Amino acid sequence: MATINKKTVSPAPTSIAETENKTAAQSSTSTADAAMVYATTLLVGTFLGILFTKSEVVRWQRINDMFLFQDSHLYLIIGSAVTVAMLGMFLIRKCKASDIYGKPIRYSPKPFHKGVILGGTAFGAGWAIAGACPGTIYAQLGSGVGLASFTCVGALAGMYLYALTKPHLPH
Amino acid sequence: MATINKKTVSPAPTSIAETENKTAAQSSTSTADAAMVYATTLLVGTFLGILFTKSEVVRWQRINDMFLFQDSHLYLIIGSAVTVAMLGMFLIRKCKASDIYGKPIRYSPKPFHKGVILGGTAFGAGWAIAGACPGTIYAQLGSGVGLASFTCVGALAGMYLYALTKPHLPH
Amino acid sequence: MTDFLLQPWPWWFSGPLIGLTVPLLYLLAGKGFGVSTSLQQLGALCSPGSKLAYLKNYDRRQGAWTLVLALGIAIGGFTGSHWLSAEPIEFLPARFFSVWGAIKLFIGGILIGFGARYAGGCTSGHAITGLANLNPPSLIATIFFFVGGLGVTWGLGHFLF
Amino acid sequence: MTDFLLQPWPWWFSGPLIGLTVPLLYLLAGKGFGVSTSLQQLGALCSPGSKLAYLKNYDRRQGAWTLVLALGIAIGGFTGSHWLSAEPIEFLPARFFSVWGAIKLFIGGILIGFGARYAGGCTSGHAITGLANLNPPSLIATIFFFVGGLGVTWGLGHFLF
Repeated sequence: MATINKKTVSPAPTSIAETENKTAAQSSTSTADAAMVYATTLLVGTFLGILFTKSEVVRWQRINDMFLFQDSHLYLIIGSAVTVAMLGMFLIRKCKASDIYGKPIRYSPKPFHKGVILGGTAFGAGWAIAGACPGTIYAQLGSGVGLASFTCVGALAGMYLYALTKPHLPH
Repeated sequence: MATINKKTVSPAPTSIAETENKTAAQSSTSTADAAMVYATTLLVGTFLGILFTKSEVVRWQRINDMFLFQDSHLYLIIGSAVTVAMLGMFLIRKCKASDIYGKPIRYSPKPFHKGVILGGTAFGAGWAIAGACPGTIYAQLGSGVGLASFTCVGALAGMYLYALTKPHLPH
Repeated sequence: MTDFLLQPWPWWFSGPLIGLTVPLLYLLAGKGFGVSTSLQQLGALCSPGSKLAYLKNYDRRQGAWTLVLALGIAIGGFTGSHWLSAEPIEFLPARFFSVWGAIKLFIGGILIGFGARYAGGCTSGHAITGLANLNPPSLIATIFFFVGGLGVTWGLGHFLF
Repeated sequence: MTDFLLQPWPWWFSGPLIGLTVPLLYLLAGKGFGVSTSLQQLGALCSPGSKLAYLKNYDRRQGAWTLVLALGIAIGGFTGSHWLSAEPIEFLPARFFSVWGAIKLFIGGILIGFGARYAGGCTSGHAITGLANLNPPSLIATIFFFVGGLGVTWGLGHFLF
């Protein structure tokens, strides 16, 4: 009975039925799209992990050398990465490119608040001490560096610390 | 995007005045745009000329080695170039990117006719004899290879020959 | 080819490719590049009953992709160090293989996790994606990343390292 | 860096970058990549009173960019060979510096110019841009580029080279 009902309802020109059909069709595409998003994200992540490792930004010594001004390697990497990313974003904006699912690409600007300064300084200190940033922690773990689990657990503890203290911190 | 623009503009009451304004604005922009097109084309050409030269596809010996199957260099270059170009065109299509002037990007497919086979074979023969294709002739000339002017004058003569014989050739 | 690829990659080769991930992630997945959100995602996932607003109000489904990105980076790390390197990579200096070393990494980790979430992003979200999008707060964040890093290295370096 | 850049560039470095020019030229200039049209442009420009339909009906203004691209390639050639090469590049083998060599280049040039225009494109327009856009006639053209090249090299090679 239910199927017969549906069949007789769907071709009807009533706008409600059409909207329902459309929503159903959309949700079924977005399920396939979601799987695709995860697949491409995994691919881009792998690409990035290889680059993190082979460019040596995963090495503690490289970070230390950067802060000691003994090595321009990391400055040049960050500089050229930002330049290329900027050109890419310029083209995306200028050429009104959507993502491959047809959705508009929009950068959501990160807002300014006191945490950008205070948290930024704390992050920089951690970057120098552990010689890692969140991205390279994952690359170190994947490479089988057991000690990196201390950095990782620390980072999670830091995140919990922020979750806990957020209401009392200046923003 | 263009269609959306048109749609948002069209409900306006004074359609004629607006259209006139738009045309005037468009023609003034397109003069600036034309200069910009030449500037970016020159830039892309320079980029390409450096690549032609540094990848050694400008060398007669490399072309000869390719046809003798003694060197995979050129096959790998053409193969990787086509792959990257294909990925780029896929993204442009999928992401509905326009060019930086907002005009849609559309590949105009080259048609099939008998010249694709007959002319293609003639071109291949010339490629093997002179060890150059039109792009690398310009790179050779720019590099100051005097002998390349024979190839260049030959290519122009060949073009005139085609212009002359075109009505009598099978197409 | 393998001679070059199995050695550490120079900046002019890896830097531009790292930068390319920003437009690629937008085009292929519709996502803004940033890694430290994955920490919040992990926190929200591991403590589903948490009363902390930071974790309770976080949309776990929407942020699931951050863990996929993290997994990808880990796979890439494995690939890069095991299959694409002629010699083993010295990730951490030998002196870190000690209790004091582990404590330092843990403390550094706390500062990384706390600071990145407090600042709203890390090197990837602020210094690369933010700067590439000409976002002024990201420039401030990047400057203070270096204030913190340079301060610790030059101020406490003799004690810590 | 300079060590690498001043040597001939390997295929995995230059090939992908050559391929990148196709989407770049579309995005930055709205033009489809192809070089041999510049020959027709030159012909139409140099013989303005021509009665040949191929030159008379050609839109010189619309095709002016092809000469700009050619000029760019020439500038790039100069840059690559004079400023980015540690050693001089042997563009043509020594035996081409003779009357017979010049004649061969001229004959080769005629075949290049005639063939490319008859086929509707050259290695750039057919083999790279056409294949990248999955255009079947371009695949046929590319196959016959190699038919002609392999035929001459293996059939007449002993006589010609």
